[in-house]
Amino acid sequence: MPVKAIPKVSIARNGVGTLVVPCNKIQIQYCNWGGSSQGVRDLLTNGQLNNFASNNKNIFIEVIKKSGHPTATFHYSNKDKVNEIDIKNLKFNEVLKKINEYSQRSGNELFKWNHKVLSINQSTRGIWSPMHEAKSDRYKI
Amino acid sequence: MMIKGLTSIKLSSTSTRCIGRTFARSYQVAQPDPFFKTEYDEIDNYGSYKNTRFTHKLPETTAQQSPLLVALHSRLNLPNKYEHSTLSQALNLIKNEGLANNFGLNTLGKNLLTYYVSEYLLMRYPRLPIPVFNEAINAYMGVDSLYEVGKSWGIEADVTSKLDKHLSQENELLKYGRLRFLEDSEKSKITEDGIVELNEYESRTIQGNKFISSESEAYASSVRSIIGGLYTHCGEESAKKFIYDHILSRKVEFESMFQFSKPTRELTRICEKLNLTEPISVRLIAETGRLSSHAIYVTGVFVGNQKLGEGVGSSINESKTRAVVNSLLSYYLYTPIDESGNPIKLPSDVNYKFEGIVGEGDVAI
Amino acid sequence: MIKNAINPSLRGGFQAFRGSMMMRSMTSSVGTNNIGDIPSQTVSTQNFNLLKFDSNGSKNLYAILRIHNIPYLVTKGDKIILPTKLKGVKVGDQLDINKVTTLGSPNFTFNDNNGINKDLYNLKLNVVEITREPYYEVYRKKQRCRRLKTFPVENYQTVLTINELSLA
Amino acid sequence: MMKQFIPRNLLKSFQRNIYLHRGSRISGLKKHPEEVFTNYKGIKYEDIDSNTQYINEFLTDKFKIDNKLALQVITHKSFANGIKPHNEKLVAMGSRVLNLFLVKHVTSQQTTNELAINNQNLDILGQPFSRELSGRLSLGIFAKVEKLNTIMFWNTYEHGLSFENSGELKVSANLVYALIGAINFTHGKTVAEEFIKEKVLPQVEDITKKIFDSEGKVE
Repeated sequence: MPVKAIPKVSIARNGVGTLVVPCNKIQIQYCNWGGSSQGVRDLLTNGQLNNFASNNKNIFIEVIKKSGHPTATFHYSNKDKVNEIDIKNLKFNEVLKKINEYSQRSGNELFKWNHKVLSINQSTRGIWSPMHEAKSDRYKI
Repeated sequence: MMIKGLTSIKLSSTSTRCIGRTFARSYQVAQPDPFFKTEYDEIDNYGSYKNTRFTHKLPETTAQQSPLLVALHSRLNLPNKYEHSTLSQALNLIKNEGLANNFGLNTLGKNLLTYYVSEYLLMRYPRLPIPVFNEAINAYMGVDSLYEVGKSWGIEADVTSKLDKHLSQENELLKYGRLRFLEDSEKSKITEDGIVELNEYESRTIQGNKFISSESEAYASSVRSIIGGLYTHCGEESAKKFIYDHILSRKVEFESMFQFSKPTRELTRICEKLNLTEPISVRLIAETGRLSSHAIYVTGVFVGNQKLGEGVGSSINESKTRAVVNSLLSYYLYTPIDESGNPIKLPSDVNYKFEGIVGEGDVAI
Repeated sequence: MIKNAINPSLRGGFQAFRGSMMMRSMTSSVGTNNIGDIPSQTVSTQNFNLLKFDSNGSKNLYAILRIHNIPYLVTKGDKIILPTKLKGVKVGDQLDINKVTTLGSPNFTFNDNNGINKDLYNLKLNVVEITREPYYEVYRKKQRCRRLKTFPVENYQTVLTINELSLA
Repeated sequence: MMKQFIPRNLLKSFQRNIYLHRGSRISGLKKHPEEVFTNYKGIKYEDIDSNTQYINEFLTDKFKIDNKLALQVITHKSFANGIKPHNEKLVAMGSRVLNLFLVKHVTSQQTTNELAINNQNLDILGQPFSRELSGRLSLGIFAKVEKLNTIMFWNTYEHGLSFENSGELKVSANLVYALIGAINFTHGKTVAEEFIKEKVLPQVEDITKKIFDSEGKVE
């Protein structure tokens, strides 16, 4: 065999070709009695959550009734990440804002990127090399 | 004429008469899965094949009620024509629970994927050596990558047993949107952290230190089946687009897939194959000086006065080898373009015109 | 305008492999940034084809695009991280960038600081994530006031991917 | 601008003397090309019509391929250590076109199966008969019946063995794949599928039926 092959797995590039939104499931847990769940209860009764659900059909929304402070749990398909947040004592529009915000994330840890562009491609131009200058222009040691 | 099962096939492993001769070395013929009890009227009446073991399709109205299925359908941006029941069937690998399973869809999807991935590679990288070509296909549509794809689509595996579902009062419809590959007995298996018990399928796939888990195979199978389902409902064009969007849009680094054992000899043979009459010479182009603290050499591979490749190294030998390897890579990873500088068309494109090259195969050394 | 960098001599069926070109002279790239010598509209197709051929069917191609007047040098599949939340944009949207100043292949550069004619290239960006930076606090101390003011900061970040980058 | 590098010795004409060996193989000696490029039937490897006549006769004008490509179709990688263009990549293309076509073909027949999805019977998939249609055996015999494999450039350690034991069966099957692949390359997928439907499938179905029929003799 002249050449052997090294097995590789292709690298995912979400957003190239098509985009699959990473957030696939939201669990909203609320209490039917406690005051801290008032916002969530309002959200459920005034139909705003239904609106959100019909606008985001790609997200499976599960509403759980359980005593205690309300929480929202976001499941991301990105490495099975789960993010649970507190939504106690929030007004319904604030809860909706939270849901909107977290459903647009990818599930990655928050990180401040100091590089503006992240690339896994090889550089198009390559690296500058002093060895390729014309011989007369080369620096002599 | 009804033939029960297909066990009566004469062409099995031992002496079969065909073209008047006996096969000394056995020719293995595909065996049917007796589980399905397939029957047919005529062996070549393809429409008449039917699995007689009782299975039924999930009614479309039921499937549309399953929130997980609706979410997956919308997440993948599947056309309305794509039935939810087919999607649910694509996620079912279990054959003995009465619901239609994904065997056929999987086969269909696998063939579609194989064709389109191969076509892409054969046209875009016509000179890839066969081992690398096979590995590249694996990189795009092997179990590991399809598992990742399935995961990224947010497909959930069904891992809770019937009892657990009953106890947690889970909606029965949710089950139809999950990936079903474990039988109930396997679900309730006690597991210990750090210890994996391989089942029959998994122990068959052991290679070195690795095995294909039945979970990843199940995910891969569901991805293939979803593609197969797309073909049945929306035709080949949309299946092709789906494959390009989801599978071929992923990145494979071909440069790092080569392992050369005798690069210089290989290059000589290739030049011979290409009928390059002048001999190869590997020559130094530049150096920082032998006595410099970190010497660097730049070497080129030349045929006549054409440069095939260039390598940089900290010793002359290293730079020579790198130069040869780089010229081999530049040969193998060649991509043809058409006369106006655009990527060439593929055979499955409309208005196809042959503009690329046909790979001429590898040389033996 | 297009400047010739290194004459890409064809090598008996061998195509320039980028690995082998990793180290090469940049002398030729000096002075590629001449501004507005020729308006992009008058670029002859022959010259533009040079870029096309050299990029090997848009395989080795980069573009410098400007968002909020900040340049981003991108290739296909790259992620751009914007330190802002774009208005009226949500995940899954496709963006059309109207200011691309440079298109470049290994040996040639095509540049127009007023923005290259959009008919000459295809560039599509996807919004893949709207997220935030990690939470941190900024303390401000004013003169003659003993209080130390604390400001919570949790800025937005928008992540875009280059879905398509090719020459028309 | 980089300078063109022309070494001095290349300015002179290039010459070398080498002994070319005829007869049995001796390690270290270069074989005479006349011997290497001749197949076991004594046919010379050449880009001439007589070598590709069987392929060209089989293909009508509609599916005509370039003579050079036809020569590549009948050359196996075992011939002359792969130094001549061989059909490895054509096989890769052809086998996939054929498999995809067959899968589409068998599922698209009229059916009453209630498990069919969109009138496509998936129960046939994976059944031995449908799988054997693109199998080595059927296609190898097909090539023999159609005389496609009369002139092939290939090598094996023992040409005297039977059709299947010498590996000719496999090489002939590969030739059929390669032929389909070559049409796919030249004319595109639609034409390649037409070719399979018109020229290959009817015969191959018959052959496969005979294979399954225990007493079937093709010759």
